[in-house]
Amino acid sequence: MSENLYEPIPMRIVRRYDLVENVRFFQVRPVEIERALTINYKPGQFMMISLFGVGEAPFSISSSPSRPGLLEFGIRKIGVLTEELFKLKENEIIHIRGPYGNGFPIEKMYGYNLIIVAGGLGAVPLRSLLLYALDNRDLFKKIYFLYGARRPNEMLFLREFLELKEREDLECLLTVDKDDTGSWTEKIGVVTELFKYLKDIDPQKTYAAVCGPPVMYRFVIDKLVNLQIPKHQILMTLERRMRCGMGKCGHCVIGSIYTCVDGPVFTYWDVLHMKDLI
Amino acid sequence: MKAYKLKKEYLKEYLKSLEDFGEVWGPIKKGEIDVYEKITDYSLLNLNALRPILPLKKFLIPPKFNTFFYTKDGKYENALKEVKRKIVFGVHPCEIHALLTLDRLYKERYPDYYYLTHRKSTWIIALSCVPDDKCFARSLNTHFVEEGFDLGFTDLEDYYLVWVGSSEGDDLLRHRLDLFDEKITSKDLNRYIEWRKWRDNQYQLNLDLTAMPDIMELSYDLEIWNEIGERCLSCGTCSMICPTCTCFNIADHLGIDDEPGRRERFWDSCMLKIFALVAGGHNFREKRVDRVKLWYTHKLKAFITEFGKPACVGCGRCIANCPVNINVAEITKILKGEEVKK
Amino acid sequence: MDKEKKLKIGFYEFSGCAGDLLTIIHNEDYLLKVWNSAEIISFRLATSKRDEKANLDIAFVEGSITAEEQIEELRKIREKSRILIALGTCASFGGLQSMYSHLGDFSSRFNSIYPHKFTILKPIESKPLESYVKVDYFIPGCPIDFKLFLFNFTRLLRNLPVELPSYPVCIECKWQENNCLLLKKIPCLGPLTRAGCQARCPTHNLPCVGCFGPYEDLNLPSWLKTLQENNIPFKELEKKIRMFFGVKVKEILSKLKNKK
Amino acid sequence: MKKIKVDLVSRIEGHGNIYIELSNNKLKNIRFEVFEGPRLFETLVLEKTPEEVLNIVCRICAICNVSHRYSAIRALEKIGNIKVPKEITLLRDLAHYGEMLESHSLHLFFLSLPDFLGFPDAVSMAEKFPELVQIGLKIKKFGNSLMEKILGRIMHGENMIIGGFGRYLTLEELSNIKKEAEKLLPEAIKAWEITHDLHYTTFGEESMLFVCLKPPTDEYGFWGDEVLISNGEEYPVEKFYSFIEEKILPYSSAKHSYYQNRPYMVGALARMSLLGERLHNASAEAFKKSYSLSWIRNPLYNNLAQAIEIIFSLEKVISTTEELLKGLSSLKETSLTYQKFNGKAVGSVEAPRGTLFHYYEFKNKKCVKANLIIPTAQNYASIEQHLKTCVCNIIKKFGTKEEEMIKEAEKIIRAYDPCISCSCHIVKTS
Ligand SMILES: Cc1cc2nc3c(=O)[nH]c(=O)nc-3n(C[C@H](O)[C@H](O)[C@H](O)COP(=O)(O)OP(=O)(O)OC[C@H]3O[C@@H](n4cnc5c(N)ncnc54)[C@H](O)[C@@H]3O)c2cc1C
Ligand code: SF4
Ligand code: SF4
Ligand code: SF4
Repeated sequence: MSENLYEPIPMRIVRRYDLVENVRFFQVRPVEIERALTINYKPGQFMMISLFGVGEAPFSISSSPSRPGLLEFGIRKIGVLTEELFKLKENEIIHIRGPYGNGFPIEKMYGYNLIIVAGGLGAVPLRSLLLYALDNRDLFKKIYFLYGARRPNEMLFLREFLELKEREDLECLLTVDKDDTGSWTEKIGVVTELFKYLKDIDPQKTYAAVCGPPVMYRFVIDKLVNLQIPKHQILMTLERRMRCGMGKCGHCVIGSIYTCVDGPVFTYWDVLHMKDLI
Repeated sequence: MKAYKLKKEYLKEYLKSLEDFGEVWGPIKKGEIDVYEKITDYSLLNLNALRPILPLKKFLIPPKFNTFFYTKDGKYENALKEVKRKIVFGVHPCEIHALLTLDRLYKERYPDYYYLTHRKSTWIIALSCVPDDKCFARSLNTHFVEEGFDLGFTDLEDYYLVWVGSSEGDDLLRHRLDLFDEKITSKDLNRYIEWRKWRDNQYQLNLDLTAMPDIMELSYDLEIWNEIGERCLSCGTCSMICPTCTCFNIADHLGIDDEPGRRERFWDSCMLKIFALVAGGHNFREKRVDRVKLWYTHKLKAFITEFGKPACVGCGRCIANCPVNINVAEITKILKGEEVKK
Repeated sequence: MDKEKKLKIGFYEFSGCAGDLLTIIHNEDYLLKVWNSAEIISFRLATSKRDEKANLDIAFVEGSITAEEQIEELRKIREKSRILIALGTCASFGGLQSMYSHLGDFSSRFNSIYPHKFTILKPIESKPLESYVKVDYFIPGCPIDFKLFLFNFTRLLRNLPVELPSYPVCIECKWQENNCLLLKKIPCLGPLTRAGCQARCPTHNLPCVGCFGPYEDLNLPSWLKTLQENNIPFKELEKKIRMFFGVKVKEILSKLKNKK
Repeated sequence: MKKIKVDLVSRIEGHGNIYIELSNNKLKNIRFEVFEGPRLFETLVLEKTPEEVLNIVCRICAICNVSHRYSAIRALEKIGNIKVPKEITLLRDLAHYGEMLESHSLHLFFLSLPDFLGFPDAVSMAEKFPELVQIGLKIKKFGNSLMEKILGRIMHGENMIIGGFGRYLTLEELSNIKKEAEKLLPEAIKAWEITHDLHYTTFGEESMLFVCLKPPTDEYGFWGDEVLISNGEEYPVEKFYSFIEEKILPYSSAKHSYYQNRPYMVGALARMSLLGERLHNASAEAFKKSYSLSWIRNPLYNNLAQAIEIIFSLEKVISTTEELLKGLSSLKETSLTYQKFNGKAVGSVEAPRGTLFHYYEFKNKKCVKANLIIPTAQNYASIEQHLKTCVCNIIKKFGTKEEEMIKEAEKIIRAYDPCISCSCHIVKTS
């Protein structure tokens, strides 16, 4: 590895397709194939993706380290860089550096129940955790995956998640606020309504991971607190502006923490006692 | 630490000889202020300079520099291969404390290549100082240093007591050993002790910064912050001049015609509105007051959590430079409910 | 990139000093590169070759609108251009000549200079381009700074949006290691003005006069207060703000009144 | 009746059309229509402090912003009764030479020479005459760098203020300037040689009246407080300024200026014809070789006069920096405060394209009246006169060949190096 941690490495786009409108899936691998297995990361970590001449921004890793060699991202078109990323075709090159961030405290979660609650784009980082847990299924107790989107055509990885419903060792619950297709076979209602399907959970032996739009957090957390899950076992990932990903540029600072190195995964307890976190 | 003596009349000759190692830099007067500049004419060196407007950080992370180039076909090319060695003379203890803080910030946990590269080639010659009405280093215990310099000069009127702080410092000293006097007598010792006592008493500005983290926390929602927020021009001056402020931003520049493109890094300030804006338009610190609060929280509270000491080193730059008189002294006084002179 | 067709660009000027187009012409080291990297459809100051009919990818327009005939001409340029850019402070905010635009006394000012009938043009109060057509981006400066122009010119060639410094002149002023003039109560417009010039005036010990136009997050009340406390009357300070902030002044001052 | 119109003559500063009316194969009417959206500078400076006046007036024109600033300073220092040391004047002159080099090389190499050599622009000309274009670029760059170093930027640099400068360039910069000028001098001579060998058509020939400022010493130079006229007369600037008569034209936003009912010409050709004998060294040699009696009849020679002034300016840059290297370090940054600022005065310098007059009246440190007389406005009547002669001669020789007419007419207009943005700031008639 280069001694310059800011040096991004070239990656080839292997596959890309639209997950939903304006959110695109990117599967990439290092141009230098030997590098492929040297990229180690944890679910919940992110990478800085560069397009030379356009810029650099943080994106959560959506793939799982249990499936090495390829990195996957789900990217929403929202501004300059992302718009340019959307113009790229398969086989073209992007540059990345990382991984960064604390990621989910996986080791601590071994032997626990998992409640994964995703809203909208939040499914991107949580998919990494979900896939990791499923690939290491015996390390965890019960696993719940609750995912809500506004409409069926706004649900990321829909086919993949529908397939997961077949699994016996996972409770996969999908919901939409409104069904405007008429062909939706899953639940209808906001994501918090899925909580009624959670049965016999020992809150002390449970970790919850939440990621979604800001409005979702409060309601979901209320539910989790009601379930009596300890505040430091409720995990959430936060977003801030970032330039370096390494705790240097200062953009993501909140009080005394750097979202990029101390986060982006925080516990509900952190949020409660630190100002301005959300 | 070994010490030597250097007669004052040899100073310029000695410094000039250090050009054999690299560029010699030091404070030079520019109008009413001082700036660290490369010295070509040693008579211009201002030995009484207190706070060059831009602190040492300008050597370690320049205000604006290229991090890398990329060629037309998308190949990465390092932009910082070599840095000329600089020997910076006239660095005061508070600045060295700031340097030690930066070292922790930039050398630990994801070492910063650019910082390290510059740091390695920046050698420091410390110089003792006599505070003015804006220095409050004693309040922060940053008025003396025991490490962080290569050579340390203490001004004892007709000669300097010279401490050797590192192996590089030793090289510097041995370069012209002929100019130095190795014998330290008891008279020298007494003079040094006396000088220290005298110098400690020269601080006119003394701030009680104990419990500042708690005060920051407790004052968070007080109305008084709003008044400060309204006063702030959001000009970013404080972040530019504070020796421990090192936030930066990044921009890509495309090359024209056959030129390579480049990624540029430049100083940024959390006092600017755009600083915490994220894609989609949400701004975590839209209001001026929130930005001012963050700045002071970061200086007076957050760093203590992180490094066990505040980020402020008492250099007085914010006191000297903020056009609307918002600074650490003012803020601590206001928060502690003390009468503030306008 | 090479395989792609060069973008068609045009440079136009209305009322101004030609300083922005000249800034491009005067950067000898880059002039040919600028020339080579696009297809120049019109640049009257530099070449007699021009094609008035061709559609443009980008039109760079300097100067403000000070005659009715210019409105028509500007609309024509707008119609044929995919992207229209206001180049310089006149085009962006109206420039010096818009300093009285709030007074509504154009005809008496005009008649004091041109007491006769004027047939070649119908003069009107100076206004920036945006008052008449949609402007996609602004590159302010009196004149523009070439580095900032080049940065954005290359971005535009790559179909990226224009990006301006999102900080005031003071930031660049500190990079230049200047002592702040406001400390000496010299009415420097640095904190109110968008950066981009490398703080040229303060670097020469002279107050910024605001030629890059307003900075979006300026704190006018506080700036005024500091100087008024030192016996500089509001009228004098207002005059300085009017100098280059053009039609933006109205908006900026109206916020001040709401505050009071 | 036949009407010929060239909309927006290119490669000149500002907006101007040529309009020709023919009837029975005779010229009936010819106009150079000048129109620039008015900016009303004379009202913009009202109520302003002397410093603010300087901020404003340089923005009249980007090509000759130094001349505007310099003229205004000369007027303002007269009003404020402010004397400056010799070195300040030298430094101002140095910036002014920078502008001459920039403006003349822009005009000569990029706007005018393509006409003579048959190209639409300098970039196309570069394919055939790469060296010539390179020389032009180098001289222009050098002129610009002089202004940037002394004044703070290429144009509208604010550093030249009443009483002196906000900041001075370093001795090192100064000696680099000198070296650079010495390097460029042989190239400037080469460019003059090429300009000298061009074919100057004679269609527009017509006797001319020249006007320029008389330098205070017996040297060639670009400012003074007296005006020289080629009929032998001399006046203080204030007086000449009051003699200038102006005629309003319906088709132009600039006026015709006359002196004793005659059109007159200002600019390099006027200066060379009136002061050329005062030159020394290389510029003197060039002048001797080039000067002929056609100069006083044919405006196309303005190009050649500019080529000689480029040599002169470079020579002056060398000698001025030499002198400044001795005295520069004695200067202190200016921060002038004045108690009183009342009165009126005319300040005048030679802009690249001719004599420039700035008139101001101040009461209680505020400007109450301003009036600017600009070179192109003064040349305007003369331009039209030459256009007329030229077209008539062409008809005589070729008949009504439109192409030929337009080509020659444009050549004449460009030779005058008109600066239309400037010309449209015209005198108040009262
Ligand atoms: C830890 C983390 C993980 C993220 N994961 C994802 C993800 O998986 N999928 C996804 O679509 N988005 C994710 N984002 C958000 C993503 O970084 C922004 O959407 C992206 O920066 C937008 O860039 P842009 O240039 O297209 O937008 P613009 O609006 O054009 O951005 C303007 C400028 O602001 C900067 N900027 C804006 N928002 C941010 C931000 N949040 N962080 C850093 N810089 C910013 C951009 O770099 C750009 O230069 C994540 C953000 C963070 C902090
Ligand atoms: S906060 Fe002020 S006094 Fe403290 S180190 Fe920064 S500039 Fe110096
Ligand atoms: S001198 Fe002007 S630009 Fe510089 S910091 Fe002060 S106010 Fe800002
Ligand atoms: S400092 Fe201000 S007035 Fe001077 S060039 Fe910059 S923006 Fe213009």
